[in-house]
Amino acid sequence: MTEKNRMNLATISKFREFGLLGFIVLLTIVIQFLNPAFLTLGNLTDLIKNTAILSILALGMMLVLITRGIDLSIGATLALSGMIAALTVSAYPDLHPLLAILIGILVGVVCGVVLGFLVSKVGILPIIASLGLMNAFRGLTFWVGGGEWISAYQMPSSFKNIATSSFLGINTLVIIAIIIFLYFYYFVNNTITGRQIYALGSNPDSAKISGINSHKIYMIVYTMMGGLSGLAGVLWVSKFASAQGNTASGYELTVIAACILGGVSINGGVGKVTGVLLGAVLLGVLDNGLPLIDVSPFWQMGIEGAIILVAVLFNTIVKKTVEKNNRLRRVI
Amino acid sequence: MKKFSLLSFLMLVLLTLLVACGGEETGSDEGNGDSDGGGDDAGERHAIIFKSTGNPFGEKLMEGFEDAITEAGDEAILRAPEQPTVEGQIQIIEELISQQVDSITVVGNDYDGLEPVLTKAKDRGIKVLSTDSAVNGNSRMVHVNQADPEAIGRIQIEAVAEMIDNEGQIAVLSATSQASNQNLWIEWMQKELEKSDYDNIELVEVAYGDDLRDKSVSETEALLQSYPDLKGIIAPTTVGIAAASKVITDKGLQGEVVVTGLGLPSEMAEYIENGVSPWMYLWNPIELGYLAGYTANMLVAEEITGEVGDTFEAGDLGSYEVTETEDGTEVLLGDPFRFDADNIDEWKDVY
Amino acid sequence: MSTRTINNTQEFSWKRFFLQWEWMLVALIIIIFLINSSISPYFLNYLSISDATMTFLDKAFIVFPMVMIMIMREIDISVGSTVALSSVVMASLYNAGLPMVLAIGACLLVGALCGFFNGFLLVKYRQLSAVIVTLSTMILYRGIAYMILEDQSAGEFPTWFSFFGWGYIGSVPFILVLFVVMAIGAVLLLQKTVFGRRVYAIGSNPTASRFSGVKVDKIKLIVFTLAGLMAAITAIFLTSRMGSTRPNVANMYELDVIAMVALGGISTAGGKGKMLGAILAVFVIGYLQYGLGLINIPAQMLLIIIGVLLIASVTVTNLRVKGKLQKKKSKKKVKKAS
Amino acid sequence: MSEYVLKLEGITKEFPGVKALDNVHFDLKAGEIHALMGENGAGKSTFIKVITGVHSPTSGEIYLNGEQVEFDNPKEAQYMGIAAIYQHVTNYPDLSVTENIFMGHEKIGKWTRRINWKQMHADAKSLLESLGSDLDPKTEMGSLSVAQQQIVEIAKALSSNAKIIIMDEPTAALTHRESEELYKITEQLRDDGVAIIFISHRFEDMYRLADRVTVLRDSQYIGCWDVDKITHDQLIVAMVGREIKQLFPEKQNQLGEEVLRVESLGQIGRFKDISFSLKRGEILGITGLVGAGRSELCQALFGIEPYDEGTVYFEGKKQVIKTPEDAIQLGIGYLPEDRQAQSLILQWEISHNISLSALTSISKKGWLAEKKEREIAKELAEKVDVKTKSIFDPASSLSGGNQQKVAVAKLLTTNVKVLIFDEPTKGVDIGAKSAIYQIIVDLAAAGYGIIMISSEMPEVIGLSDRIAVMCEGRVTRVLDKSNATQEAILEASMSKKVNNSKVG
Repeated sequence: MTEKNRMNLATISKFREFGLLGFIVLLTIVIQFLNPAFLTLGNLTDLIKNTAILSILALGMMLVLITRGIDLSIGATLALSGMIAALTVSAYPDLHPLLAILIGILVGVVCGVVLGFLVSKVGILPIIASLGLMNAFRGLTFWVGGGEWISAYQMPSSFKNIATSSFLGINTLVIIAIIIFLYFYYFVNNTITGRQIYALGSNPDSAKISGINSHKIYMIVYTMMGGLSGLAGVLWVSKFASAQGNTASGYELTVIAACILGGVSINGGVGKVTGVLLGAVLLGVLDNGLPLIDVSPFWQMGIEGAIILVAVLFNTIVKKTVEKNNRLRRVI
Repeated sequence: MKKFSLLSFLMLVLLTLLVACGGEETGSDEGNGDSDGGGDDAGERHAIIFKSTGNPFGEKLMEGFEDAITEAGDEAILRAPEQPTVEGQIQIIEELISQQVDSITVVGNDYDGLEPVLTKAKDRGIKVLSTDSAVNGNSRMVHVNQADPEAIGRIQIEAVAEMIDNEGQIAVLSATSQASNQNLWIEWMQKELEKSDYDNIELVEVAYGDDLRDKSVSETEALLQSYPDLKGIIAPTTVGIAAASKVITDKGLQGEVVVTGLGLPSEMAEYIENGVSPWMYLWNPIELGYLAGYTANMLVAEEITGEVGDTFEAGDLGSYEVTETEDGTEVLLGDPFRFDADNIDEWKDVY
Repeated sequence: MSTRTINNTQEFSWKRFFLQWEWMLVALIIIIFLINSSISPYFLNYLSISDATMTFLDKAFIVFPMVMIMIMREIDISVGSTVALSSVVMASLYNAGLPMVLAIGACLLVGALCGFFNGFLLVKYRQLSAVIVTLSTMILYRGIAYMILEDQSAGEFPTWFSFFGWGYIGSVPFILVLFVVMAIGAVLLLQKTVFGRRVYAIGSNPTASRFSGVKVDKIKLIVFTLAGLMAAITAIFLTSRMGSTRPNVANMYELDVIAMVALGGISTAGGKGKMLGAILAVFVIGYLQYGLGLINIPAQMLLIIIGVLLIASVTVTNLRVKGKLQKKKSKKKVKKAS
Repeated sequence: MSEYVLKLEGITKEFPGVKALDNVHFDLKAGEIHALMGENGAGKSTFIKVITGVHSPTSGEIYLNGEQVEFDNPKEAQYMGIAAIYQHVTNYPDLSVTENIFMGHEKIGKWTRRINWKQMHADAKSLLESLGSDLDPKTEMGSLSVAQQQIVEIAKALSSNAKIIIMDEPTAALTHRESEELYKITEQLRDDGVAIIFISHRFEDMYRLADRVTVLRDSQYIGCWDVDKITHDQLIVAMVGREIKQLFPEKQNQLGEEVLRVESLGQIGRFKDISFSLKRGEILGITGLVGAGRSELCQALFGIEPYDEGTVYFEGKKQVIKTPEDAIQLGIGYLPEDRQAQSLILQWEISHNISLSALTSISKKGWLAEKKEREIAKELAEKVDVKTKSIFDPASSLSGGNQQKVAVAKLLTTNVKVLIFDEPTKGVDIGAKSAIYQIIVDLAAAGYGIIMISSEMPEVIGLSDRIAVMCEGRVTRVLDKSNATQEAILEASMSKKVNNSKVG
């Protein structure tokens, strides 16, 4: 009985990821069938490169969601730090690109700390707090940019190279994403803080009894999210060689969608790094593949929405069935 | 109880503060220090509404408008909603009507959507004109057009044909523009392509990048993947052309695929210099704004009425005539300006 | 059993009467009026003040159901998309030859269906949170709107249709009249009916409500459907004001609505707050925005101000709730000791 | 080094409105098992939370090995070697068994600070094995049964190498065999020098294990005795404060015709094949161990989670109950076990609480009839004798017993014929307890059919006309008032399937 039970649960959680993987493969086959240009080295490189920023943000968002929170301000944070980093490099072209990245991260961290403070200390619901900050940060971005864009020619090539250069034949963006992925994998699975994030989301009351400092965890989670948004902001601006006030407007929804597709529960406690990565890849495949097979751009949003809704319902129904089966198997 | 009143008080202070610095901001930020305050006797007041804030093209357009207005000793009000929506523009126009401005110049986010509010403005005796992106003939007295859509469409085909020696596949990367001008240009492009000179040129696809960086990039990549023999991309949109050029640059396809279209010199300087885009076009937004400003002034002074055949002198720009279009009347600024490696340096810092 | 008598008449207390968040909002409105009329000579006249309501009242209809939703500890962020979808459906049907009256009916129906679908998913799958459900449908509904109209606009409505957004009854804007009527209805519904009491019960303690025979699922379904319906009414006014529509209209309306509700003193933890507060908050934000518009403040500053105002008001309400609890605690202790 | 590893002096803990502990003393020697006894609501749980640092006492001193200590948070107490197994399961359903066991004291690499999963899994495995369980430590906690989770909780306490272990009702959800297993482990721990505070309702646990017993009553310290030097009766008097018989009012109920009959009711995985009938004026006690399916049965009768099989006859007619509204419509009222979470809206005024179930009947076409509401609230509040000045006071301002009275008053607003009381005196002080008994008896005399679920045997025996004992989802025995003894109930509530345990 116990053995069976365990098998079942393990299978389910794997099943979700395999299901996702299966869906990606299926989608790939369909797209490939309709347009053979899909599975080419060049296109796959593009796909991975374009998914890099999304997956970086999705990993951060995963932690936020695990603590039963949400962060809608990341698009604005991304724009703000990208804008400030771009302004800095355009004023000081000799600045080392690493420093530019650091500036971006720093701005992001400050934004994250503000949100973390509002959520953990003041006790505002994350969705409200981040909505408010989203407005404020977006306004700030327009303000510091003075309505202007920072364009390619104003950026030193060292800065633009962050996104275009490669190391060992792999694009830097992808390398950064991989490093962050590996770090997160280690962080959430093998460090105490990482596990405490899950514990807090799984049962906030027990967490208190276990002596977990929930304020600290919220601060860490939102600060990390902010830092990652800041990093993503620099990468974004470097990649597109342009910083605008409305950069990544509404991007937070895509990020949250990637998490949800990846099986992160908004009720907290559940979410796997690999799942989130798959979720981001799925969206990447859709973004890359739909134009290739001539799907009207106006249908993309609807298709994306439908897929997300189906994924959410599918997760819930599977979970419900498993619970019922478990109960059925109990002998009275 | 004490805490409650204290907090209420704090909140009031905060609010007052916000309002106060809000007022201050207007003065310094937009460089239109003379726009706030002021009563009726400070001369006429002319307002311009762009599509959304934080757009360099719009900033320059409004700058030109302001120049024309202040030259005439009047006051310019520069507005833009935060998002490029009709709702935002309607609200701003209502606010301007309440302020009893003398003229409203609008860069429409929608061809028809502003008709009711602009009609209300006209009914209250406000002169209404549009520029850059038109609103329909009923809602405006005159449209100040950058260039003839036909010319814009045809010139881009001519350019790309010259760049690829009249042979090969080309694609268009458009926005999903709210204003109809994009589609009009593309229509003219297709008409131009019917000419026998272009028999060897094939327009393979019109893709839409939504004026979003990430989307434009993936659309460009999809074009390159789907059509390995693609020779040229026409992007009649500022975000699209820069995104497409960036992709070509990053993929090292300089010389193999050319990009042209309509772009901001500042955004495109890099790619004109590196040869991805040998040249591209745009009109001068400062001059466009300037002309719009002059036209607004003329309308308010009742020297013109927006009827066909009206003529006026627009400062340094010379003389202009109101002409007829399919829907309403317009003033045409001139042909689009060509930006290439020779002149891009002097323009990239301008806008 | 016992001879103890328990008091069931409550003495009127001025202190309690004035110690309500709503007075704070009234004060805010007065202050905004004072500031507005001092910074702009164009504010303080009847035409400005009444025309201003036309610019901000359209989305305010969604405030009524959103108050109930947030009192029930839920949230609906799909309302903006619902507005877009129902507006697009109405315009496309009319352009396809349907009489305008029927098109308006279809608009209301689509809105109600959108809301009902949200509610249905929430009730059917209790584990799902409202954030997730309405986030998905937010993308979906707008996606469908895009599928219908692509990048086209639709419109050319009959002239009488513009009455909704632009018409006056006497010299009062029609939208204001309708809003006031509905506001009175909403206040009565939430404060004076069994239905309203049950909404509060659900928000305060969903389990206890269910155990007390309150039809939690049914009420949730009704309120979410109402949210969709009100979004459709917003769509009618908005479309009427624009004379045509596009799939991208009403972008981020949910944010504005939630901001109004939060400023209205509705506690995000559920069960607290009054309809009247949210209605007053509509005018606070509306006139604040309008006043700042009259001095031509840049849009980015407006963004920052609204964002900060939202957070500040929620902070104050949060602290207020905490403060009240503490007050109660200390009072209890005294009682116990004596 | 003091003789006592743990000593508490004059501990007082006040919560808003409640004095949860009042000048309590306690001491604990190394290598002893010290039973802490007292009724529900006597303050035991709070007392544990004070020891483990979850609450800090309002006044009083704690000495650990003779040195005064103060715990600001549970971590500090844990660090000092104090571990607790709480009565309410406090685990992380989404995390693995291993993580639940080691939460707060994970094994990490010395330099890398990396969690050593391999070792943790192995340690968890051996810990569980030492408890006689072959659970896979990688299993998700949420998928385990309550009994299995309890075992993990015990393993968790053991894992921290604690010198002092507090067990709060550890045997409540365990089968006989598992309890035996636990006794052995507990004794072994004691022999290893660990001091154990053992809290239990079950006298047999205490007699079997404890060396000394401390009794709390009504938040106060009553006394501490060697287990072999106090008689059973004396102990009960210490716990209850008077002879039990005085607690229960005289019953004058007369049984009328049958009002409710259920036949082979079942709910998948919860209970099965339940049949009984209830007459007007009758009090049917349902007892059994926690997890035996008592609450689930009654919640099914009330339509909260509908039953899957079987039939319900109400006043002779076959009825289907799917929702609480159905039940209320029929005339069944339910007083939930956890009044704060399931019955009352604490921040609401008393009158609104009372009227909640009956809003439809005290309204005119959907409009609230506030005057009528106030009258009804006053009448009922007086009827059940709520100790308050005004019906406008919030329910949170009342003591536990008075809150319970409000919950009862709420049931009486609707036109009910059958009342189900789920642990009606849980967490209620002794005075209120007898008042609630009085109410129950009066209601029975007034002709209501009453089903009362209770874990407290004296209560069940003292009030019921008949007693149904449940065990593992089935009714194992129905006892008449005449043959209802503690022993008989206990025997019927123990699992017979000793060798076919579902755990392990």
